[in-house]
Amino acid sequence: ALLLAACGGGQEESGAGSEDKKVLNVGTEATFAPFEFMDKGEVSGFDVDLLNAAAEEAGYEVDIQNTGWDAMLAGLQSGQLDIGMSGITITDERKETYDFSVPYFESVTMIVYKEGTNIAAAEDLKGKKVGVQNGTTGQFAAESIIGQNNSSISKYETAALMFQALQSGDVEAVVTDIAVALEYEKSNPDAGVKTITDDQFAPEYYGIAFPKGSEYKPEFDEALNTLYENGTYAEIYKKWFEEEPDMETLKQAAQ
Amino acid sequence: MDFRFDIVTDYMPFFLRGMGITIGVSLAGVLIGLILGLIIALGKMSSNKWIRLPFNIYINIFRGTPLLVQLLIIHFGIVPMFMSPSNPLVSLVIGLSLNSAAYIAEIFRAGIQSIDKGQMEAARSLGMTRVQAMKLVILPQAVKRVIPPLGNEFIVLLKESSLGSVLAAPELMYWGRAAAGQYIRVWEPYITVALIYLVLTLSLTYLMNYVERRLSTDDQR
Amino acid sequence: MDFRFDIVTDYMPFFLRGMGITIGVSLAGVLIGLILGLIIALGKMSSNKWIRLPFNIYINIFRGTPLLVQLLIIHFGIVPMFMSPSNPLVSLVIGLSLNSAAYIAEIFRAGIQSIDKGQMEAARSLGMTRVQAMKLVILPQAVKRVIPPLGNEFIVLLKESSLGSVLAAPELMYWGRAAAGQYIRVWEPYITVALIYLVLTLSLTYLMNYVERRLSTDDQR
Amino acid sequence: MINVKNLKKSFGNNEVLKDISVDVAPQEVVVVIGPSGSGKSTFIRCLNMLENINGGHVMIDGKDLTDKKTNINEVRTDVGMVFQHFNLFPHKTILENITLAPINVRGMKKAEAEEKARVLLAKVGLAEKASAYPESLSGGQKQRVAIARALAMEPKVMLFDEPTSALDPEMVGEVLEVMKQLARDGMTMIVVTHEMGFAREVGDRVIFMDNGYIVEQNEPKALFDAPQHERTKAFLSKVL
Amino acid sequence: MINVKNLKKSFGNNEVLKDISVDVAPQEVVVVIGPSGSGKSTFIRCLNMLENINGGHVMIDGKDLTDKKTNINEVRTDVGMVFQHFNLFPHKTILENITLAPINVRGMKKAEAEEKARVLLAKVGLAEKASAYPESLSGGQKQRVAIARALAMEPKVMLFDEPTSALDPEMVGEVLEVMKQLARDGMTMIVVTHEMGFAREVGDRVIFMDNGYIVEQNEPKALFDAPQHERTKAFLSKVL
Ligand SMILES: Nc1ncnc2c1ncn2[C@@H]1O[C@H](COP(=O)(O)OP(=O)(O)OP(=O)(O)O)[C@@H](O)[C@H]1O
Ligand SMILES: Nc1ncnc2c1ncn2[C@@H]1O[C@H](COP(=O)(O)OP(=O)(O)OP(=O)(O)O)[C@@H](O)[C@H]1O
Ligand SMILES: [Mg+2]
Ligand SMILES: [Mg+2]
Repeated sequence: ALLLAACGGGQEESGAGSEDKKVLNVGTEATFAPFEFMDKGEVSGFDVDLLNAAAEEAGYEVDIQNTGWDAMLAGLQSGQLDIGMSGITITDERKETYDFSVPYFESVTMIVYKEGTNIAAAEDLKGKKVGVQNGTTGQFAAESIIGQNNSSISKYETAALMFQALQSGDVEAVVTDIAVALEYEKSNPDAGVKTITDDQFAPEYYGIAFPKGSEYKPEFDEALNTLYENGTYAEIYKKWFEEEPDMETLKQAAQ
Repeated sequence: MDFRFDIVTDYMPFFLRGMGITIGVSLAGVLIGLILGLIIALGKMSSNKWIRLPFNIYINIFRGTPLLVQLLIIHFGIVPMFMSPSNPLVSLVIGLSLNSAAYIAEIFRAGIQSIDKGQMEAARSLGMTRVQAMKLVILPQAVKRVIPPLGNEFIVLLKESSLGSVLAAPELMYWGRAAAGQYIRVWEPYITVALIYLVLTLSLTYLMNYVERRLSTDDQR
Repeated sequence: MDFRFDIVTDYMPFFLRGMGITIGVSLAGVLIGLILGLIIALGKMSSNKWIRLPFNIYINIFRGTPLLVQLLIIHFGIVPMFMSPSNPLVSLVIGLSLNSAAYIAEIFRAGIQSIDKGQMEAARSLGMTRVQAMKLVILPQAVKRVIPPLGNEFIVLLKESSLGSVLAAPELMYWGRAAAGQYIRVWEPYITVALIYLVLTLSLTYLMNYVERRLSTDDQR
Repeated sequence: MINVKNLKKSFGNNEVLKDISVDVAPQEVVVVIGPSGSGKSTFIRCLNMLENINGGHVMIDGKDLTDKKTNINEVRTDVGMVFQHFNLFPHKTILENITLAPINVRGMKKAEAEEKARVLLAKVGLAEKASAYPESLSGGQKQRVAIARALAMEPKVMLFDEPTSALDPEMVGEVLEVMKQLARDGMTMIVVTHEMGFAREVGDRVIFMDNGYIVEQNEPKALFDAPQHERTKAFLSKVL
Repeated sequence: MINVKNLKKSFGNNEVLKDISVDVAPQEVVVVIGPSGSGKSTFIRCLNMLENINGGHVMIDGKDLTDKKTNINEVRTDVGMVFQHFNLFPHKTILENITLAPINVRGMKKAEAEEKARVLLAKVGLAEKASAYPESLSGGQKQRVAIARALAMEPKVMLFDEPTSALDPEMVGEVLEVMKQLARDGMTMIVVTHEMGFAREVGDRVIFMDNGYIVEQNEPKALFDAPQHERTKAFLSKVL
């Protein structure tokens, strides 16, 4: 009885053989379809399925909450959250504060613009008003072309607002992840938008964020690699993006 | 522009649940704020400068910064010291209470000071102590005068509780944002949410006007 | 928890620029709100029920819904009809103006109605028209009484302009969020931003108290 | 000068003036007395259209106030009014208080208005207060300014509603003195007051009102010394 | 009963009471008169410690108010005070107005307090108003309730600060009547008033104050008919 009480109190790490899996608290901002979004009150999306699979592999349960972006970050810093997973781009600046898992998604940057706008390549973004989602790969890609904190870049809190700004003519183009762009195009066929990609955008990767020095990082790295090998990753990928993943590039980046 | 009513119907159960939480946290905020506010008001009216000081600082900080920042600091800095895992609803109620307490304190102070000085003098001249005079004569009269601005503060809180969506407290605005995120559409969720807020605040305003009228006819007894 | 001052220093130029914009849009909002508010107040005090109606509706809508929703609707729905490309600063100023106009109207109404009825009667009995009496006698006196609540409204606007960050209007909170997004850290940007807001609102409060004291000694001329 | 015929006035269901008829000749001084709530203020305010009249007619200098075609602002310039609580404009100096209406209503030149205002101020004994603000004046001084302000419009009639009731007793005399001088100068006046000494000294006629009616009217001496009606007697026994 | 010695009182730099000494014997009725601002109210408020005293001594029934050890709330129960503006408690019925202090300060039983209150109400002629609220009373009735309220604490001294100045003239009489009865019953009273008739009829002594000093005091008849000081003469010539 004493031993049970100690386990229940969460004082000890749960061993590999324990029936009760330890529950990890996960924060996300669920406005980044198809990676994470609210589906009638439930957080769902690619990230959610992948994280559930990885947690299973590593022997944990996860409690995913739609905390919002700021709250997720603060939660990680204060140690209230164990994991942040919200299509978070891995950058050197961020590595100073957080640990990241191996990359789990290669983000191809895409430009979305209204029909009739004169954009053929990334360079054409210069001199145009550009919308991005604050703190995403799209922002970093656009800033690499136009310049950091350039006043022609507008940073929106959510993808929904960013696309609304494009619709209302607030900005002439938005720069975002290909998956997000295609999802928007698909669910708003009459929006009258065009998309292009450009190799000039350097590849960016998403990673799972942990508090600095987190003990879970190596376990999840291992779990992710297992999922890459055993085909589970490809399965989840196909479910959400309806195509085969480029496993070679991802594995390379994961080294 | 087409308006997709299916989005509204899909999310209506969540909007209604969120509305309940919005009302609940605002009510809790105003009630706790009432108690804290009374204490702060009495503290701020102390004749001793050093007793007044902390109350003044409190009021200035909570009235001088955006509620959003207060909520973030409370939820991620202060609540985790006492509670693990911290609950965004608890943090939201604490934030709204502490914030409204600063405003309610000023409402109380104005209410108490609006009571004619002669009332305190009459009470004291009958031999009542300061505390007795406050309790038996001043506060019962002040209560009537503070009810309208308190109703107002409740309405303010109702609207400001929408910032709870940033902490992911599942109130009305949270579900509005969730719906907006799911369909990447702004109009349907936000207009619906706006209408619900409007219904809430207008019903409250009419209730308040009714209470105010009742109070003022009571005065003419 | 470590506090990375380098983030604060890196972003300080942006914070300062944002602060300038915050002050600018709030000032513009309160000034335009002043003009609209006066018109709405006079309209709401009309003796004709049908003239009062639209002003009452206006006030109820703008006071009854969260400013956030108003801003979203104005920026994405209304401004694009008149302006292409639309500019979030313009929308922010419009939103703050329309919103504050509703509050300022009530401030004006209270100010005008607080002037002793005898003033209007004295003016009328000297042969002044209603308009002359308003212009020469009532409004000059009301102005003094509305200055303190107007100062208050300016402070409220200063804090509420932080919602402009949602429209990507580059005010103070926008840069706080930008810094938070870049380093994905919450504390440094938000505490800095909170302190700047506090300095702004406190300086304004002291300025207001000074003006109020000046006005009340003026009264004792 | 003033002809009131069957004047009626109600506030909601409360009939305050039930049937008032009275004529006032030029240069006459009429004092109105009566218990609180009897309708004295309402009566005098009707003469200036500060209250809407519900029935009957009020003619001032031949103009019918109840006629829609009458320009009420013009009539009001002929009727000066002095209130119990002075109602000076606190944001204006004494001089500006007096010149405001002549300049803005009569379109008088500022210099001319000021010159006239100074004459009036001298007349009420306050020449040296021209640039002071109302706040700094005693009650008696305020009321004298209020009289000067009304006179600046050169009215043909002056109405006074308890002009001394809000004053400390020592200041009552100075205001009554100004009013007496005005009466001697031949101004037509209607005065609601509790100052029986004033009524006796300068009143040509005293009207006793009660409950919305004129109960009795007579020369002051006759009314005070030999009231005819019970209610008049009861009232006078209390206040004399 | 009351002994005031070298009483001094200032508001900031404004010396309002400069040097007041006066003794009041049990059952004596003292009337205080003087121009506005002379310090009459301040003087009477000092006797009840509604103002902090800056110098001198005030003894009430042998207790020194300026002594830190004196329980001021206890002294106040011995000193009833009636204000110009009544200061009834608007949220309480007339009966509750009267019983509030006896129940809460004296710890009297509710039934007993109410019984006593009814006796007092009958005494001031308002027995039927027990369950009314102050709002529904006339000024004169309010002031009579205020007197009953003060009497309910069974004070040894009653202080009145212009108890009839805020009243319509017809109501002055009813309040003075109650005060006269009180005087006849042997209550020690200090009354600030402008009612010279009252002073003449029931005052044992009249004190004339000016500018923070007691200028002159005497029996009413002597003071009114043959004032000694210039300032007394000037004042009386205005108000009599
Ligand atoms: N604006 C108003 N609205 C409603 N009732 C009013 C208004 N003005 C006066 N009355 C009522 O009309 C009646 C007569 O009031 P009025 O002021 O004319 O009396 P009064 O003779 O001047 O009394 P007092 O001596 O107290 O001044 C009172 O019953 C009063 O309550
Ligand atoms: N609370 C106060 N603060 C500052 N000054 C005061 C205060 N109360 C009274 N005074 C001043 O003290 C002086 C005397 O006032 P007090 O009220 O005692 O005169 P009074 O003789 O009662 O006059 P009145 O007949 O007008 O009532 C006045 O100059 C007044 O301005
Ligand atoms: Mg009247
Ligand atoms: Mg006094």
